[in-house]
Amino acid sequence: MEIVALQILNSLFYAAVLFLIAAGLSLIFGVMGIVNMAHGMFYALGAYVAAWSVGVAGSALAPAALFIFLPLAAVAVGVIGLAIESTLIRPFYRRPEEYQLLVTFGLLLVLEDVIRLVWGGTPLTASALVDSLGLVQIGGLPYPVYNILMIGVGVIAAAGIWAFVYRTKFGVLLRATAQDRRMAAALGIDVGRIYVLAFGLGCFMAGLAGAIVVPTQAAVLGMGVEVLVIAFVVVVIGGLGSLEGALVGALIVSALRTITIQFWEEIELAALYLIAAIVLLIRPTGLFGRKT
Amino acid sequence: MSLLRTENLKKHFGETRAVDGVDFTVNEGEFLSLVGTNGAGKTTLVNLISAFLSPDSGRIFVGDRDITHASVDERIRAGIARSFQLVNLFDDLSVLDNVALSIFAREGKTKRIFALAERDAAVTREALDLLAEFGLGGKSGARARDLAQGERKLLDVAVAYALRPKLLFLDEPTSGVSTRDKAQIMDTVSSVVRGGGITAVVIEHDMDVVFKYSDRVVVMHEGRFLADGPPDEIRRNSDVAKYLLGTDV
Amino acid sequence: MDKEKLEERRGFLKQFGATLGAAGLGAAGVGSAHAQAKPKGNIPDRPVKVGHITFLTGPAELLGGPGQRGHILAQEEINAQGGLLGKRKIETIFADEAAGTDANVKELRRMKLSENIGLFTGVISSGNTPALGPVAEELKLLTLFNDGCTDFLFDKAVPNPKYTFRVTNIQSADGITAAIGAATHWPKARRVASIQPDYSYGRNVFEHFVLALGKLLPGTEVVSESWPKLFSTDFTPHITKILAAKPDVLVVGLWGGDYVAFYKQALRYGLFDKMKVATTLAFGGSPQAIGKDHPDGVLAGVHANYHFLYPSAERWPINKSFVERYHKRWKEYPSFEADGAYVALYLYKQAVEKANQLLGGWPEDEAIIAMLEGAGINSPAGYLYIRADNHQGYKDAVTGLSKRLPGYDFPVWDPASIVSIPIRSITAPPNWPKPGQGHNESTAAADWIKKTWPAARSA
Amino acid sequence: MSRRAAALVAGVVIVLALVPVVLGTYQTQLLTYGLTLAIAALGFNLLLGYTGLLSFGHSAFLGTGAYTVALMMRYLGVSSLELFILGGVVSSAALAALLGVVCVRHTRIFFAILTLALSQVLWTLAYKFFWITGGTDGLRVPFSQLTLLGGLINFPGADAFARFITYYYYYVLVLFCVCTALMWLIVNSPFGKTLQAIRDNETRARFLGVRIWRYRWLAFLVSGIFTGLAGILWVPLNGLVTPDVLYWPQSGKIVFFAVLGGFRNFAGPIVGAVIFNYLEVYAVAVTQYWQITLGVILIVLVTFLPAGIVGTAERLRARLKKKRAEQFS
Repeated sequence: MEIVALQILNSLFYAAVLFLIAAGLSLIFGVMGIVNMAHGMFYALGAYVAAWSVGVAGSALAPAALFIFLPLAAVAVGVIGLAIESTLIRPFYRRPEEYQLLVTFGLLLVLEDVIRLVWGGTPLTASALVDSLGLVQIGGLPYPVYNILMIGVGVIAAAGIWAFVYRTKFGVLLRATAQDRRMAAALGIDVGRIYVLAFGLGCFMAGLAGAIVVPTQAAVLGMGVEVLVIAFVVVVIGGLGSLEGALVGALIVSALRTITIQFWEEIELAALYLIAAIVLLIRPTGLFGRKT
Repeated sequence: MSLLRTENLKKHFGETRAVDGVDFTVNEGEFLSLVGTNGAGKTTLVNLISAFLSPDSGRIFVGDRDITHASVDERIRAGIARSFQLVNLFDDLSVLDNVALSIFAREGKTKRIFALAERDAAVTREALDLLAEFGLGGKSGARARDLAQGERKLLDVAVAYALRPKLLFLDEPTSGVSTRDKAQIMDTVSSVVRGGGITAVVIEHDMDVVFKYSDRVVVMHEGRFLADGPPDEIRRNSDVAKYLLGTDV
Repeated sequence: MDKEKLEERRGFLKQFGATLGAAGLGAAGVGSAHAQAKPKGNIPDRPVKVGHITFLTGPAELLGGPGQRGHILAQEEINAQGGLLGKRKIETIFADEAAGTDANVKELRRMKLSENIGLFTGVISSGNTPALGPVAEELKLLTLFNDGCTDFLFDKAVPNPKYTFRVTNIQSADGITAAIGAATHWPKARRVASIQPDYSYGRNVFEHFVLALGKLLPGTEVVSESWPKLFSTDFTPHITKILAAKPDVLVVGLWGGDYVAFYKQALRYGLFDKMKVATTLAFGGSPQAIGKDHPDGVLAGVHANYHFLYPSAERWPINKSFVERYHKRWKEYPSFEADGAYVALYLYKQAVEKANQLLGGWPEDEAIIAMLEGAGINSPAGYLYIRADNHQGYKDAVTGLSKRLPGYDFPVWDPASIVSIPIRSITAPPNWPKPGQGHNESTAAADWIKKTWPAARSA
Repeated sequence: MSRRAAALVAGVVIVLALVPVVLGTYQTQLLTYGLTLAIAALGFNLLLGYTGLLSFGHSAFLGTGAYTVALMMRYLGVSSLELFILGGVVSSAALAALLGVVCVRHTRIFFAILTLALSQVLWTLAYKFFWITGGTDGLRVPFSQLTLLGGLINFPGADAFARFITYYYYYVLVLFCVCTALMWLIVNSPFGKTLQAIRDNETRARFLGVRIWRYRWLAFLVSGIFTGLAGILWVPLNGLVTPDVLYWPQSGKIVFFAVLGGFRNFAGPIVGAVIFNYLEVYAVAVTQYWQITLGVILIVLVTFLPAGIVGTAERLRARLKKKRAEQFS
């Protein structure tokens, strides 16, 4: 029984991470119509920056104080995103999709090596954060408080993004631009500004995902490529460009993964891709995607 | 006898009744103009007949065959072709290929995969002749996107015409071109179409053009037929004057 | 651990001629600048080009980096002595194994056909040696793999090697060594759970561990299997699944970043308190990759090859001086990959010198190969010998229990717990039928164990 | 085809035919890789360049061709390359026909992601069903067990590799020429023109009575067969097939070919594939930072040379012509 509880928590934690990544991916696609192949690398960057800064400051600061580095890492990644959008991505908005896909694919290759140049091959960890919060007993089994906290963060993030997109003035502009670029421009919206902010926000979310994951796992080379295809599966199921979709997709994928691991491991990966393919077949725009 | 007939054809977009119970008849061999203010429902009517849209209710007949639910290609085989108001060409293909494609499609040759298109002498000749008729003979090698607006308009018509339909719908063949080009385009189109013995329905705004070229004029207003008759009769029709020409009698 | 338990376990190990907490015998060996016999004949002084493909990028850089550094150390030492036979300096071309099997094959051909290398070394992935071995043979390129240890290489891919050799113990030794270690320290274990990276290495470990343990301990059963994808970092669902199965012992074939992520998560889920854990590669990556939070009492494998603290300094000075030189050069402790790459080059040097003593001048490849077949060398890891029949290197397999000792900011082996097994006791003897020759086991070793090991008498 | 173009082609073929004589084994085998990849690029570009569909799952066909060969060798003891080609073409055609039905109902990014997802299903199968596919160990396809021209040519003995490469190069070269000619015919056939029409203007094509998705499906099929053939010819060179060949970055490489050479251009992908092959080999050889190298090249390419190498070259030529014309007039 307690095992079930644990598995549910596991899959919720994983879902929270997936949601942050996929929502960023979806936001960028929804607003600028770009499928960002390099999105996974921003997740990896978040993990590395967080682990590295925690490692550096670890001795100086109290564990509790180290938590500040998680949001800071995410912000740093967001800023990197802003820089990349305004230099590399911007020229591609009016270009065909294949070019947008390829420039981000190139970016993926570059960032993978950049991370290695900066941090080398040895995995970075930040487990101090998890330890500082200790464990709770769930039916006699220990479970890290940190994970539960981060599930909470995921929920808050989801709510925050929702409120941001549907309740703020900027959100209105964002959706207007997503609906119709030309119309938005005609209405005097500074589309360029919207784009750069959307991209930055997307990267921030991916970075946050990496930052909250790294204390429970480790920052390793290749983690960005690893997560990308899964994030694709999530947004495909949920619907490209839809935040609700990213949420539901993340929950479905993480649950599916946990269940297959528990009961029928051989099909874990195949199941994910098949589900994605099937959804695309029945609803090409995903469960929540709007018609394009 | 009637070539095309619609019965009580309806298409509503929410509140707007684009086509609201139209009984439309086109007779063999006539050059018919469909006129009306913007939003009168002209283009919607053509879209319904050409299967670009499907009607809410009503029926469409070619001869005595019901084609209300027929697919696009079925209607084309039934002899209905159309051009588009906003020019709709294969921009990266040559002018010749644009027309040749219609001919290949007409003759069911588009599935030929192991034969050079340009080696099909019959098709090429027909295409070149056609372009000559439309006064595009000199441009056959150019890419469609490199043509002038007037030429593009003509090519758009030519592509539809090359299907050799029984009934050809031309959606504003002269929109967006200079008055001089208008005359030239309409001269060409009407002479070719009449010469080919093809029935044509032209959507047109410019009443001078309409009165000059048509055998029959149908006036639409708010999704219904307001008037239907030969040009002189329409010219005298006061409603038409009121709604269309905006001049009170 | 208390005296009589220790004795009991030593007794158990006798059947393998294996030892607990001690081994090794002094000898001169690699790296030590002992007097060389003067080279005979005239030696050209142009350099010898050597190719080395290993993981320089990606998650496996954790293994490849030390390998590259071990190679460079040996190269620098040999060149400092004037080069091979005192005349020929070693020039190495490195390439990244992470470029993929296809690219590695192309690169190996380039190294030989375009750069004209005289020796090829390196290669870590057990997916790549079966691809590169045959290529080396077809190129007639003398090759000393330092890992890529799958049995598949000499069992199937290159059944009759001429040019290809390998200096590390074969893969099947990993699972068997872990099994013997587990049976030694936890004789009561019966319920077995497993978590392995989902590729050939993981499956090899699982198969041989279960097979061997079944022979060693009566009535063992597998109660849970987990196969996470290689290079994934979230193991929590697997860990929970394992907890649910309530095993006595868990066998872990994860390595590098995967293992780091795994043990940190397992720690928080209290996994280490609920079962014994036997790993094949916990200390196999770079030793310092494992943090202070790693629990004691885990059977920490080193790919059945080498850990820098064993053989111990007093018993085996060769190792002591190697570790010192390596640490001085790279500010880190050597891994088994470092040892493998380092020894490969010295093995070549030794063969070249022997051949030169016999024939004079710079020896033909055939002569060097003849000297390599059956060759033995005192390596940091102990005595290493190359079997003539399959060109496979053999050295005592070793493992031990993790312990946090003063002097290191990462866990090492509890000296008293180290199990050292003569490799001949856990691998099929020369000319044992290979898979497909009268049996269809996945490896010769598996067939040999099934046919020759006595079944455990139920206690 | 103009006389000048014909002469150019003839020249290229002659030069290619001389390669083994002039350049020796290493360069020859490198170019053999290039030519096989070029066949894959040809197939891929029928979809991207001529039908306007970006597939991010063409590794599926490369892999199917390769694995068919390996499985036939392993389980049926086949050794004749002609039989491999037969089997491989059939299997990749079957796969393409199947995936085609699913994929061509969508376009643009959805098509790309759908092909990606489905190709990854294949990857997991090759990866997980190791008792059949050998998993990550893969399956061996040693050239020593290969025979060409129905057993007339085989490769025993000492200098087998050099001999193999020479013969195999000419074998591949012939097939490459056949494939190129065939593809040139296809893209200039009424069918090919129809594809381009669909690419340029789907709506109008429909109003010529063309049933769009049938043509897309057929294009998908042909494309898959070409890429499958490339996989068949590639595997004896590599000597081994592993799931890598099915993994999605492999598809990324194929897209790279087309963009490098220029996909709005018949010769573009061919040139792109050959050049990419050299690019990769030398990037891996000279630097451990090959990823960053390829990445930067790709970014620079799509940013500044969207028409690709061949496309840009042609534009320059056209501009020069124009200049000259102006001078003379």
